[in-house]
Amino acid sequence: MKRAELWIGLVLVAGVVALALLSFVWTPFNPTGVGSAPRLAPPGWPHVLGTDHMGIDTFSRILVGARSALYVGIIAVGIAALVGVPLGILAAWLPRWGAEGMMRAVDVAYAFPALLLAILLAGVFGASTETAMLAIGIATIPAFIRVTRAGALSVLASDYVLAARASGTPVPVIAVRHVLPNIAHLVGVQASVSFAMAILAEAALSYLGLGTPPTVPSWGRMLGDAQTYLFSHPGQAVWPGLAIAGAVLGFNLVGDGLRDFLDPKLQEVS
Amino acid sequence: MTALFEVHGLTRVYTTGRRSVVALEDVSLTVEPGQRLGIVGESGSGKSTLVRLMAGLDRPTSGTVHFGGRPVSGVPERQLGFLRASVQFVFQDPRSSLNPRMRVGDVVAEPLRSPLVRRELGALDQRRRVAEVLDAVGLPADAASRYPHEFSGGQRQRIAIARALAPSPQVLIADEAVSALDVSVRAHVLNLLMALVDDLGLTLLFVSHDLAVVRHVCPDAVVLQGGRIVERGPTQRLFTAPEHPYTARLVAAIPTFRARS
Amino acid sequence: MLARLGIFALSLALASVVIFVITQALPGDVAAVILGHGATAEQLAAKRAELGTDRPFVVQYLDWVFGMATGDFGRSWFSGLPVATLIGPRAEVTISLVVGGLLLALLIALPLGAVAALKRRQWPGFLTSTAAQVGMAVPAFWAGILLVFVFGVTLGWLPPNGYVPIGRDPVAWARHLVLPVTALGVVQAAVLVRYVRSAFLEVLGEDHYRTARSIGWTRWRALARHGVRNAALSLVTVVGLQLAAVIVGAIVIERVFVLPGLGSLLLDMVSQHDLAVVRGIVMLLVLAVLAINALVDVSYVLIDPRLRARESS
Amino acid sequence: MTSLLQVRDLSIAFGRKDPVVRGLDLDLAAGQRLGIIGESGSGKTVTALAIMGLLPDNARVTGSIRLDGTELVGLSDRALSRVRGDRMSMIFQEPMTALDPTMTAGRQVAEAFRLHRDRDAGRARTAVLAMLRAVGFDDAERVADSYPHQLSGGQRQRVVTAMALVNRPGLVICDEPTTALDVTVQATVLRVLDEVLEAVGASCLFISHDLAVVSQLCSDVVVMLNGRVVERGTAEQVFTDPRHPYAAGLVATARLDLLEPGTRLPTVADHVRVP
Repeated sequence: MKRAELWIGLVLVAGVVALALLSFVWTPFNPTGVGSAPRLAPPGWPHVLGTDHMGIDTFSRILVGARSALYVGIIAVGIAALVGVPLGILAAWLPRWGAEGMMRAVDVAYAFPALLLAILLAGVFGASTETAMLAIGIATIPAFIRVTRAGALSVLASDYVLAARASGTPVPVIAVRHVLPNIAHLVGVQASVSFAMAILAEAALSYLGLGTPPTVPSWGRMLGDAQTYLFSHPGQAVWPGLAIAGAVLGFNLVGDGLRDFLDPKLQEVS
Repeated sequence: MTALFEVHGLTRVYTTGRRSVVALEDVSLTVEPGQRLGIVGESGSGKSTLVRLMAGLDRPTSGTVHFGGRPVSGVPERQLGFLRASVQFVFQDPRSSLNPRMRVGDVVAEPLRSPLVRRELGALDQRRRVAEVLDAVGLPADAASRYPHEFSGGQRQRIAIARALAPSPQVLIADEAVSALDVSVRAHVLNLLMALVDDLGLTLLFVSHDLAVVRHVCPDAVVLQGGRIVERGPTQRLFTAPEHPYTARLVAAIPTFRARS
Repeated sequence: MLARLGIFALSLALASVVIFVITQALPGDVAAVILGHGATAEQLAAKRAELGTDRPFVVQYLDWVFGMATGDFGRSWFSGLPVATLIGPRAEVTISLVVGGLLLALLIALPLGAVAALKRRQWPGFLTSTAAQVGMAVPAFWAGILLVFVFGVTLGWLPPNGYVPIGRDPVAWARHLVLPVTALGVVQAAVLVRYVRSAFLEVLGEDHYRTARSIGWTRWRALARHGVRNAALSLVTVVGLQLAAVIVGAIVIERVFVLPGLGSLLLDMVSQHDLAVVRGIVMLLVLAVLAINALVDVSYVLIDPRLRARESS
Repeated sequence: MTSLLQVRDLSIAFGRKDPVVRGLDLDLAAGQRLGIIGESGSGKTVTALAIMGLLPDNARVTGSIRLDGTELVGLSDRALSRVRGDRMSMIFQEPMTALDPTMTAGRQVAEAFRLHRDRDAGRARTAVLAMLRAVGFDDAERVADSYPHQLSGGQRQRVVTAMALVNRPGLVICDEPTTALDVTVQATVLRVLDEVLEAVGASCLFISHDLAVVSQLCSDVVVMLNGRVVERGTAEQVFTDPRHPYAAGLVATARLDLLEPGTRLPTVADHVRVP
């Protein structure tokens, strides 16, 4: 069952990545600007998924939307991991009072979920993809600190680290040789789950008009536009939602599959 | 001949929040080169704390440790090269003593790559040394390229012993080294340990809760209770004529064979 | 117990500093933000005096914090109205949404999570896990839009948007909240089901669950008598952590269903860059989360006797 | 002599993996104590869990287990749970986690009593206190009102023993009950177990890897290797004149007391090629 989850997840993620890469090279119609096609056309030929209220081909916008979703995800998770993992290892190494202080700060950070921080920053710097990425990235740092610290603590408590210390192996070498390889799978799982959450947050932000600007196609904004025409042309509200759900499901399944596939200690519970 | 280890008034108190636990209290002992000393005690008696303080892996609350006449406690890590090269450990749990993500060859060679140890030993062919010690513990040379999860509990303890022998130490500290092994495997590992200690003239500190095993492996022993040494002497005498009531209770508690009707 | 209060106060202070710095220091000269770039030096100086931004930063911060302690959340930069009066009536909307969403999520997640754990290898287990995976992937606002289309537009059973205060007409209040609470609750339920499942799985693996089975309890009775209380420990933490996500979900849902709550006010104020109101709302939301988490910590002590001993000693 | 417990051709396998226990036969008369000796992976714990019906649901159990004439294999969980704690009970290896940390010790022992004997709280309390005294607690009231984290490992194991015996079951299965305890505490718990089993007249399946511990409590013994019984007999005969090479090897390595200190230890391999 777990192996199937990983495969379905990888297929979905590969699909989203493929769409994003394709959009750099080719899209059936011009994804931005005012379309020449009829407005709000139903799915059919040549507009496979129909057109939006400005006559722009929906499928083309979905393609480019994949690109901005992945772009935000990569940068946000990148920020969170690059800051969170080292801090997590540091928190594991610090003496009790040091770690206690840090983890209290992490608890406070949990009260600022990605979306709230993004809304706050949008208020100060104005809505843009960059503020969204920065906010989502910063808000995800605590999750990485928590996961890394827990993993690092169990590694540091192991006998092989004690043996390394008994041979005088320096601390940084222990961190690189023993801690990192043994928590890599935990960070990998957290990265894919955080990627899914980043896509959701970006979609919500764009829907609220606080994420990617109107000039850049984004799934969330497409849903926002589709809602205004929900009464007359409901079809437009389906495709972007499916795209978001598909991408998020993909990354979550990869995360779950990784967690069980790479972590041999997870035996079957009686 | 000066003693190898000199321990005076060693005390270690662990404090968490308002509560503090006395793990070790005013322990003094000496270990002669080549001696095989048993350190016996039940859980919480302080035996592991003692050997970790002696190996400079933990800081004592008070008291001193000297190795080969040189101070160990309170000395900064970078000056402990002399200790790191000559004192090596074998731990209890075969599942946790080897890094699962490292090949066995790298695991065994790790002590040789420590800058402190390298300064003491000077240049040496690490690959050859690894092959030598793997052979000494009865493992095939190709074991070096495999990962720990491919080996049984007993084989993993042999790898841990090989790692300890790699920098050709003077002292081997076995901290409950056979307690987690099945009875049939335990005999093999004990025989290996005893043979190596004899052939290489090592000093052995054998920590265990199992008095019967200590009696077999160590001519002398100290008995620890609640962080204090309550008795010391030839292990045989501890069995036949224990002076301290706790030792007597320990010996009497060992289950003996009894034919029930 | 005192230590917990101290930690709560400290966390609150830390959060307030972060919020104040973001909304007061980062924008630079607040007066310029309000008056726009056409303003003359005199007008700017007058506005700064009026807002007190000519005083040292720390004094402004303390003024804001002590003001809040007495219920004065400061004044809107543009309308000059006290933030408190803006927030007051809208709090009811957001509270109804958040509490409703969380309750619905728990109502769905607790039983389903237990089933997913106990019937792990049979079809109910697979079905629940798969449904939870899909449920987590659906953005709450998309669920909202689809619900509006199906129940609001096509079937017309429920009002597609709008809000009626509970005081005026409880039935209409309820009818208006059904769709938004469902949209928020179902998605959160999907997240919670997985935590509930792993919490119960953990309990099923505990030795004392097996002891309960060995003295004669069936699987369900053993879980009910010994599982629930131990699982509650980890579940209570999860609810604390998820609360922030539910509140943020509510902000988005308010926009989907055009509910006049703190969320939509926050979004309007953000687009107008009225950061005085924004920080008031955000502070309130963060206060709610930290307060609930503090209560979670306290409830830990009530559930787990081991902690009770440490607290009193 | 009708046997209390009759196990015939018991085989147990998990999922698609090959069986962990193959064609096992066991007989236990009323009041008799049978030691099951084996190392990790021999199938001894799985056998015990099969008898109690506590195996995970991906376990495939074939063969017959009859307790007092009732066939347990294939019985529904509801029907089996009426037998558990009443006619057979079990003591597990790890005392530190065997009790529910959020409930007092007394209440957990009372649960077993009220489930099968008498719902009345007052009478349950009396029975619990009597049982706690029987397992060696002079301060039974204090122990009954304590939470598990306030008790030591040895005390917790005696509370679990009280739970297992309060309903005076016909069969008590002990799975390495003293392995996790210090040797001085083990001696007390074994003595208490011996006395209480005697008092209740219960028969006992005592599982352990430690031959000496088994010899303290059991009159008869079987040795298991890779899911099969390879040696069977009275404790006296198996420990002094084992026939099967593996059993002989186990006995040789266990009798450290017969050896000259410092000499090479006999190993199981000396007696047999362990497959």
